[in-house]
Amino acid sequence: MPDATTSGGILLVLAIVLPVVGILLSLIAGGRQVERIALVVLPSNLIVASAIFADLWRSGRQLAYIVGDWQPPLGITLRADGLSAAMIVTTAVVICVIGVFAHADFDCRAEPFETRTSFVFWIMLMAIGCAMNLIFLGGDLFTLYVALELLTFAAVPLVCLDGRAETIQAALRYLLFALLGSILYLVGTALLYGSYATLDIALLSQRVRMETATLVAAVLMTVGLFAKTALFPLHLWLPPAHAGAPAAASAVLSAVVVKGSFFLVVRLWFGVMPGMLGFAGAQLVGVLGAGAILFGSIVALRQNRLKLLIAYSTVAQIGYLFLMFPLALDPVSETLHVNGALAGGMLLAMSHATAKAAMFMAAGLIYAALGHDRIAELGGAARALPMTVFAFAIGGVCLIGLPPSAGFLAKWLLLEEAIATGQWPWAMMLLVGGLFSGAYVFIVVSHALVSPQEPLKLRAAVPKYQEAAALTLALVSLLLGFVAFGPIDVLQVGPGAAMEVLQ
Amino acid sequence: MTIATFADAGLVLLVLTIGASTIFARRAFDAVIAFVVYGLLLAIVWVRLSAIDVALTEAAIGGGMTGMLLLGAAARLRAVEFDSFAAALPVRLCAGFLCALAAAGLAGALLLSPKVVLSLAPAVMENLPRTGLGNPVAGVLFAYRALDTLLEKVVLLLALLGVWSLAPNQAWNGIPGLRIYDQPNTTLTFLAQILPPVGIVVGIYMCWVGANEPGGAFQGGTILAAMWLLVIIARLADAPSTGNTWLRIGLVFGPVVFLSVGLAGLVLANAFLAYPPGYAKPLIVAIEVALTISIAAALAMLAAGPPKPVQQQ
Amino acid sequence: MDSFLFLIASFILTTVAGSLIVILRRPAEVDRIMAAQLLGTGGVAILLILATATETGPMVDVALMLALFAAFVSVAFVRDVSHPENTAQRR
Amino acid sequence: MSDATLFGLCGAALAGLGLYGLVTHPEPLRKILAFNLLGSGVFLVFGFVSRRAATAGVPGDPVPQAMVITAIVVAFAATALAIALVLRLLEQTGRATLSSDDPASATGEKGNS
Amino acid sequence: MAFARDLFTVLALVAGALFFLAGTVGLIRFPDQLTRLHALTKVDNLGLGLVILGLLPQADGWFGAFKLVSVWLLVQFSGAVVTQLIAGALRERGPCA
Repeated sequence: MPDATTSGGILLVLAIVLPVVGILLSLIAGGRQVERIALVVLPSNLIVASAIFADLWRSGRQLAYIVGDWQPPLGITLRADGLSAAMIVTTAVVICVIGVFAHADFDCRAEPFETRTSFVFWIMLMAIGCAMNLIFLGGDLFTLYVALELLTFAAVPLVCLDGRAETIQAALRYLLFALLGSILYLVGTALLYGSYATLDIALLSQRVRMETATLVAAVLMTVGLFAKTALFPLHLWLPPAHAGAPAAASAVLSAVVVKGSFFLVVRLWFGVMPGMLGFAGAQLVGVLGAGAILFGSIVALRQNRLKLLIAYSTVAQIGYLFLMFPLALDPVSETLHVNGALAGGMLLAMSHATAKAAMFMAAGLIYAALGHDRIAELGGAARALPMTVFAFAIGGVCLIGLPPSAGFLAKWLLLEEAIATGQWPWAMMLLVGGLFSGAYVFIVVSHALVSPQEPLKLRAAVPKYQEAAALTLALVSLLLGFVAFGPIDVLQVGPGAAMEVLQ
Repeated sequence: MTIATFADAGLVLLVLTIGASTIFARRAFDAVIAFVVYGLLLAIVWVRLSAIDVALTEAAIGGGMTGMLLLGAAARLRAVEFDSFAAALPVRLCAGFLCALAAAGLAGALLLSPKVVLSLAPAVMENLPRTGLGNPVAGVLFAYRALDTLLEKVVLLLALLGVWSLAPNQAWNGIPGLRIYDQPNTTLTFLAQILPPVGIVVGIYMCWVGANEPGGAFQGGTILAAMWLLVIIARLADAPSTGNTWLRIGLVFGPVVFLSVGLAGLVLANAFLAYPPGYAKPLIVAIEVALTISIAAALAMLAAGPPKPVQQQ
Repeated sequence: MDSFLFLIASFILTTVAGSLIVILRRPAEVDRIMAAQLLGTGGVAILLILATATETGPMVDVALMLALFAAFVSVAFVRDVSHPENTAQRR
Repeated sequence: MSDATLFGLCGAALAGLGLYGLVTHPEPLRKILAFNLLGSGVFLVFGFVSRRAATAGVPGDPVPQAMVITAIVVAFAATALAIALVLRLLEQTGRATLSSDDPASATGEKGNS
Repeated sequence: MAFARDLFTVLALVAGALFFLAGTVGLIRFPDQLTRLHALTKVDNLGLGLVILGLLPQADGWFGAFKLVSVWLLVQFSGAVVTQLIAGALRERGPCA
């Protein structure tokens, strides 16, 4: 059954072309235009993303666009199913708000108009938007490889934007991990193409058989993507890279960038080869996730710097995302199927994206105001920066998974599935992880609430709109818990690209 | 064809030996030179695999440009080369075992891959007349999978911006710190006067035949980049500042033309990146020419490195 | 004729391979860059012979490329070897 | 054994070698070299896939070849970026290692947000 | 006619291959670097020259022959210049072990 370009298909092209136009224009226009271009492109990107979402919701079927009018397997198709639509809107919102937040740090209005940091930041922010859209929409595994590389090359310079030696070291380590990840992914595509003569996800899902080559390909690709997602034990690069970057960059790296490779893992297993993972494989992925939760949380508890604590919490939260694999496995047929666990996992990813961005922004503001981010000396911060600390706390609530946040709903969905399939250890893990998150969020907030002996001296005033930006994302994360009663149905549209409406 | 098989086996053995010596050489510099030789050998391997387009790219980029880049880095790092405190033996043994396992898995996957060979080659050839091209690889790059090619150009630009971003703040929009020949040298000047015209002719030829025969924008652009670097190294011309308007325009020219043609396809043909019937070939040639310029600029600047602060002398 | 051409190509490959392996074990850097140069020339010869044997014209272009870039790398090498930073600490 | 298989196995071996170097070498420059070796091994796997599909009139499947060309260019860009990072590190610290100091140092006192 | 042409090719290629052998033996056996460079130039000049000469009669039309000759010229030229450069670098640094 050949695909056909659907009515809203052009939106998918727009989602990719728009940021590319922004990047190219910025390179020529340079100077003070760069920020203006970005501040036009990012909201437009949000509009396009919302339009994709709306179209999908209204029609209840996935969007598709056949690029260059060449049908797959020869050509490339862009597709938006429920998962991509939900993720694309979330990242567009996060990136857009980060753009607002970053206005203070990467301002292009004063002389000299074109500074190194602002020029690089704005272009890379648009590039990350482009790469993420492509990851969500790409229907071809090699196109997704290009998207992964786009993401890597956009993310690495952000890590060492302020040019200190430690951050350059962190960037180099990140780059090497990311390159290893993409090359492993690439060899998987070679093997898959060799076996099935197509890399189109929909076609592959019909053709894959249980074979040595396919299995090797799947393992290599998954390991590569794990390295890029920083899943325990391949997480070593993440904390220094995310904690050393400027606040806006940390936010986009931690909230958005790691979700790219995570999404590809989901695509690969749920979309391309749902029957390949098997019981043992799913349990193994779950164990790695649990390891990440335990390790990340314990190390986070021992940090004395706020930004590092948040970075290690990212390591732990990434672990959560992988708990959905054992829970989504149908115990009878041993295939991954679209159920509450998948919806819960994706919702968790969305919730983490918004909450973590808010927390990194809040940490950046605290750093800017106090001149340090030592947790033990945060006393008085809540009085000086009430909105910021509030944003941090709300973000924390979402990580812990307290009602009514999206984190709560997500964990509820996962728990439900765990109980339904009788997988008690994973249910325990979900609860334990929540307790850990509660502990480290509590440590920070309680320190911030303490009144210091001497009145706190602020090193710099923090613009209100930056605080508002952080709070906005935190509230989005919180309110996602309500809105999600709608989008959860959307998540099921054209699950995994494979089971298109076949009539 | 038994001789050919023997020769191929010998070639493989040689490639493996040289490849191993890039890993196991004691000094970094030795490893880099082994890698240059390795890159040139791989070009022959690709010829034996009947992938001439790839052989051209590998000779130009894998051996030539990467080699030049690594040689420069190894020379600068030589001063601080630390006594290879390699990982402890158990760690190496463990890593060796795992890597051997990975290689064996890969080899097993190749040997056990399905006996019925599926391929897109027939589909590529069948549709090639619609693009007007004679070179199937160009057909894949610029028609069937044009989106990948376009976005890969963006990747190249991002990488370049990443390299530039490593400049010190005050050096932004300065001159790249490519190491040039330290004193005037008549022999080198002579080479840099004679070789570039030849190279430019070859580069344009490469780009031009790309539509019908192996070659194209990548290979042509790489030659042009190498010639530009040669001229800079021989001090016949300065590298442009990274803020230079012409440089910036040159860098985005190819992607802009590519994207514009792609968007025009929305109106003139019936899809993004589709070519109007009958005009496919001239449009693709135009894109290739524009891309050649951009690729040349991007590769040369990538090799030239981040801008350096101006030195008072 | 074709088998003869393959034979000659294999012969050249063998001689080049032999000297490559010897040269790449020498301590001096200059010897090593001669290896690159030698492979440039030997590779060109092999490719040209193969091009004739298999009647694939474009293979000549690969030979051309090989020659061009072998020279290019040698220039980069000489630049690095004769840089003051390196001549200062000669062996 | 066909020629394609021979070169494919060569690719697998090179990938293994490169992976080993990438994991065990402490020097970043050697890691970058090893990455390039790993990459070229992977490209040879594409070469195997392409060549295996050769039929009368078509010497190999052009699709994997086009992918390799794309990937070679990307690998070069990655190498250039990595080397620029190494040299910048050398400029700033006088050495170029990845030896992990305490990651806490990555959030030093100055220059943040 | 065809026989004479092939015979010429065979003879020239064998001679060329022998020069390759001689050149590489020199590269391995000669005691110092300058003489080794000399051996290298012999390979460039005569080895490749004879090979190309032998291939010319088999060339694919005039353009094919032209390409062969231009490859030879390119290798000649760049080989000569690069050898000069290496020799210059050697002189500067003094012979090294």
